[in-house]
Amino acid sequence: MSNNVIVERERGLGELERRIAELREASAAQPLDMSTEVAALEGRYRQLLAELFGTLSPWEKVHMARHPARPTSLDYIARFDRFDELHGDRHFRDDPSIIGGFALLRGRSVIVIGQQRGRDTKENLKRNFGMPAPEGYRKATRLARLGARLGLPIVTFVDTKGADPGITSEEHAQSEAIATALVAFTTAPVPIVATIAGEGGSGGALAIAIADRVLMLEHSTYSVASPEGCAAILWSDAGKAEEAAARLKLTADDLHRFGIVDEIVPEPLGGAHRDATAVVNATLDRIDAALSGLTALPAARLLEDRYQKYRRIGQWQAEAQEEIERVH
Amino acid sequence: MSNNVIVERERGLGELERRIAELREASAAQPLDMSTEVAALEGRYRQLLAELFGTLSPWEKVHMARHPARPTSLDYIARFDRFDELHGDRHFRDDPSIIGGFALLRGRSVIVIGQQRGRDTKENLKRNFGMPAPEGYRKATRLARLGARLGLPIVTFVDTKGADPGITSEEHAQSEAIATALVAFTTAPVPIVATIAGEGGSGGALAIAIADRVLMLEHSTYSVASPEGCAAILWSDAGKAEEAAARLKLTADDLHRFGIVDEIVPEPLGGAHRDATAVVNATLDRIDAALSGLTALPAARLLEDRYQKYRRIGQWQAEAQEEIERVH
Amino acid sequence: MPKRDSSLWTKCPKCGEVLYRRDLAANLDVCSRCGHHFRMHAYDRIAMLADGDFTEIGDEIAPGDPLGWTDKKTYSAKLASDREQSGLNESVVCGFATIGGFAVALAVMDFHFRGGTMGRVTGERITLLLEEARRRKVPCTIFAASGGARMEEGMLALMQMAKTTAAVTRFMDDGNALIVVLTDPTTGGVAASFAFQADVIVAESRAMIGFAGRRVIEQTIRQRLPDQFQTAEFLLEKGAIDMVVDRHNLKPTLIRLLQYVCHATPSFVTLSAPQSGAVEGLSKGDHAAT
Amino acid sequence: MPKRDSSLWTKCPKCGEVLYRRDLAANLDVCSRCGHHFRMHAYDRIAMLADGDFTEIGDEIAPGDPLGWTDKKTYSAKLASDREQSGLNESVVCGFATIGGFAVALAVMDFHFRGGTMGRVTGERITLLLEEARRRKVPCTIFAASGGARMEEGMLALMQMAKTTAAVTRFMDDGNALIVVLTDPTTGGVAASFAFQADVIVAESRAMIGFAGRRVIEQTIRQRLPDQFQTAEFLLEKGAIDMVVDRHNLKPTLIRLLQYVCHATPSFVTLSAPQSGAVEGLSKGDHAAT
Ligand SMILES: [Zn+2]
Ligand SMILES: [Zn+2]
Repeated sequence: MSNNVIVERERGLGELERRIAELREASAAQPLDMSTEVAALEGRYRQLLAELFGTLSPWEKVHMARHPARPTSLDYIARFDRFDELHGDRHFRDDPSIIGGFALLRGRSVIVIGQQRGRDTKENLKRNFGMPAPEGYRKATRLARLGARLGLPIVTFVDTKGADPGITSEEHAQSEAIATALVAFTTAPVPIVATIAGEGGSGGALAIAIADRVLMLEHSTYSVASPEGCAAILWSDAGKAEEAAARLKLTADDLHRFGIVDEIVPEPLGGAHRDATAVVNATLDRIDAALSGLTALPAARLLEDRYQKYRRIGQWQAEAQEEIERVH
Repeated sequence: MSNNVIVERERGLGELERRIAELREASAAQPLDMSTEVAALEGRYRQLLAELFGTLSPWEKVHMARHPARPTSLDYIARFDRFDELHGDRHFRDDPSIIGGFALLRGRSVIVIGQQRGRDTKENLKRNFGMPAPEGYRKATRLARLGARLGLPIVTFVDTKGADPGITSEEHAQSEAIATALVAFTTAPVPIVATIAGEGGSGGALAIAIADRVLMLEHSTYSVASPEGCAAILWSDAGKAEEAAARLKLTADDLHRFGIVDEIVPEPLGGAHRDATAVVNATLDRIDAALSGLTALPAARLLEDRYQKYRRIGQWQAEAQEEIERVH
Repeated sequence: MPKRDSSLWTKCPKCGEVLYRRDLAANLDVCSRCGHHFRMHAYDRIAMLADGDFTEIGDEIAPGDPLGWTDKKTYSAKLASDREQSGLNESVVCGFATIGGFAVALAVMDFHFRGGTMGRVTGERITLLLEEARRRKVPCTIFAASGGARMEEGMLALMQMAKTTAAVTRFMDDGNALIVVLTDPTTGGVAASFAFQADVIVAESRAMIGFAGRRVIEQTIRQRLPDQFQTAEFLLEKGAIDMVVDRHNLKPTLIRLLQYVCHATPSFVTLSAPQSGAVEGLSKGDHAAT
Repeated sequence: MPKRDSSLWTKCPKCGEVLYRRDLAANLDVCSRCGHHFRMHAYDRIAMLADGDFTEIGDEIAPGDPLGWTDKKTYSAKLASDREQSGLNESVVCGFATIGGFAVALAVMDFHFRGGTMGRVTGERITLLLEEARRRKVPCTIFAASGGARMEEGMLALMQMAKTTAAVTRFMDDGNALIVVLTDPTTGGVAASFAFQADVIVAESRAMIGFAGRRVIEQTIRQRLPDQFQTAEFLLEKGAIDMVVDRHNLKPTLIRLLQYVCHATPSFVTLSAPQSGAVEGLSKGDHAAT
């Protein structure tokens, strides 16, 4: 049994899919017309799909964002025209939980950086479940500075539970690594487009998500802390994660309303992994469109706009305050 | 027996010093006038001093530069008006073989950085015999950038056999650490004055010695490789170090002639440690004077002059070539 | 001044010594027996540091409830209770003062308000301070103390890392100096933003400093961490911070650092600051009287 | 072209295979049995890389004998003998070429001349190349191969680290790209200057790369180092370099990197470069024909 509620639901659907496929096959092989039965099953299937995934609660989105089949950063990067990975922090280690390098996107040279979780257990061990160590953030910083130096736009994909909370990471100054990455992304005089592709967990996510334009997949989450972490911190009870998920306002809609996310990329019913190619391509189209707009701006304007964008978030103004409160 | 030829010679002198002191004491305690004997011994002492140290061969200077009592970076820094040490590379470790921080020199705020060997065995173990690891160079880079950012002049003291040649240092990218330090010192838009205080060993010394003005103590050495290393590399025989020392042109005079050193700080007969206070103060006076001249220049001029200074060294020009060869 | 626990006696959490509150305050909230540094209240800290007046800014900005948060209590009720107990209306106090004669922008976080967590208003006040310090061309000193970003403000709290970073970079790009003092505890989103973006990072003795909290790490690795882990002294050894300073030496140290970054010549110091001699001779308790 | 050892056969130092020289050259000096990368001669390397013409600069500058060095032989005699055997008059060949249609400044070091050590002229040529590349606003690619700074030129050799660093920083500050390829071996003063100052650091498979030489480290620690230590693959794992590339993939990789740093749009590539398709389809031996 999976502990992912979405995967659990898909189990029954998979059974139905198999039955439809069998019936179709049987129908093709036999003279008997079974199209009515097939149609009925298909109708039932669509109905179930809508019931199961038509509306997702924040907690369900948390699980959707963590779905093992959800497109990862490398799945996006694979659909760039080309990618040449650059490795290492130049000091200590190459952290596989952050990947990055040069890429061509719709013919445009860019620096691409993404958090990378594993797509199976073995890869997850290698990639530390997508939780970067300081060396990963230092690699990201180095690559962001490379883009800044050479005038290449920066494209990032966020998909992490958070920064690695291990002993070595603390010993290697995780705080400093993230703080310095924030500076690198804040000051790079080139267009930056970030996409919250999966789970956007805390400062470890934000470290590569400061951008001129932030896209977010419809069922991704982006949160000040994981729901489990939030529940543990506030109520000393990680079991209350579902309640925390509901309170944290971690969905794309919430964050779009707060002005933290600029654009929501729709997903098919049942999540991005049900039509990964289409979702990935649509996302890349939107990244490309955003870059086209941003590259038209002079660097000074870009930096000023970026400053004001982050300056505004949570800024205290009577009107803004009222407006935010009106929402509730 | 010390393996330092200068220390060996001083042993006999020390004996003589003790005898003179005893005789003086005896003379004071007794009615007998022994001033003639004292004067004779003192004459002999001065004569010996001149014989032993009047002219030093390159090999003797190598040993003088390594003399355990020779003033170290901290001995210079102790005579600044004030020093507040700053620690660490912000990533991994605080390397005690490079020390640095804020200091006031003759009332001027500066960043000071120096290689620090131990003054006894215990301290030498802690300070890795003054051979910096990558973390040491990264600390130096960070401090040089701090000076650059805040507009504080940079004062450095060179005293190292060379960069640490250990496994961990290679694993932590010693080459990158030195290469990046070179960039930091080359580009800092503030006055830099470097002093070759003891042994200036190879790239590990140069890493903190790119400067607008380079001072060198009369009996310090500054070399492309240690004489032992040079002999081992060229002749697979470290025993030929003395010969290598003679060939390498590693003395202050040689380097002044080549334009690598701008100014030679004289030492008393027998070496800096025989009157450390005076030598240190004289050095600080010269550093102060150099800074006074350099701080008058606008940053662009400073950087252009620095560029041309290093651009010229070893530049191929018929005249320069001839001139250099005429020397021999 | 804030209304606070007014009992006469308090117990040192480290050594168990029962301390007379007035003595403790006179000793800068340091246990006279074991040297334990109590977590200071922001205004006590300011009194200890500032030469005289402190001009607060941003104090009129108070936190709302952007997420409409309720658990056992509403967020508004939690804020009200923290206000009551700490005398503060947010986790940071910002303003301008002189320290040793040097004009500085000063931000002091306070663990007694929501565990020093960073909410929208925390970030906003620090940003306003940095913007004003940039206009005035004065150095900025921030005393960090924080459990991280504040849960009850969700992503709006997390984004304060981005906002303060933006303000820090503009401030520093103009050549202004940022000195941060890490106090117990400094973790999470505060550690991973302005705290580790400073020119000089000082830590108060024995302060706990890290990105992940101790409990989180212990749960992850399923073993107990050594006591020394994540202390200021540990970080110094690991090269993460510039120096560890005992609270009694903090003001003199800060003044010396300000002298360096302000390029103060001795004449300037003699003319306008309370002199290096006075600074170095400063004895315990002197500050508390300020 | 240089006069060199003209025997028909050579033995692979790694696997012992006896190789026919012409086959070896056609295979880019890579052993067909074990994949051992022989140390290439500079002009062979250039022929492998350049689309066509290579315009050399700085070749008129030849090393003198600034220190008047003599040991078993005079330095001048050593230089003459190296000239004879390598066909080069210094350890680096510099010039301009196009690679995949991209105009680049190209410096290739050669271990066969004084062990690739950096003397005054080595530094001077690289500096001239960077200065001219900066004027032309073209990227620079340096193939490093070096035993470090050259003993026989003493401190004048060491100062080439400073000189080339100055040239690199000016070149890069203008936004020009520096791509360095580390080949076997890259150590000492070359590793610790321009080699590790590049935007992109590529290493050829199995190349030995380090600051200190293997022997020096073994003498210091008094134990044998593992074979893997200081190899390109080891450095990749340690995060020091960007990628390890087999010699046969080097030209296509370089072209791709040049496309990125030149912001080449597909139309540009189609118009003026020998197309990405051709590049990726490039087969072994194609280069040797250049
Ligand atoms: Zn106590
Ligand atoms: Zn072979």
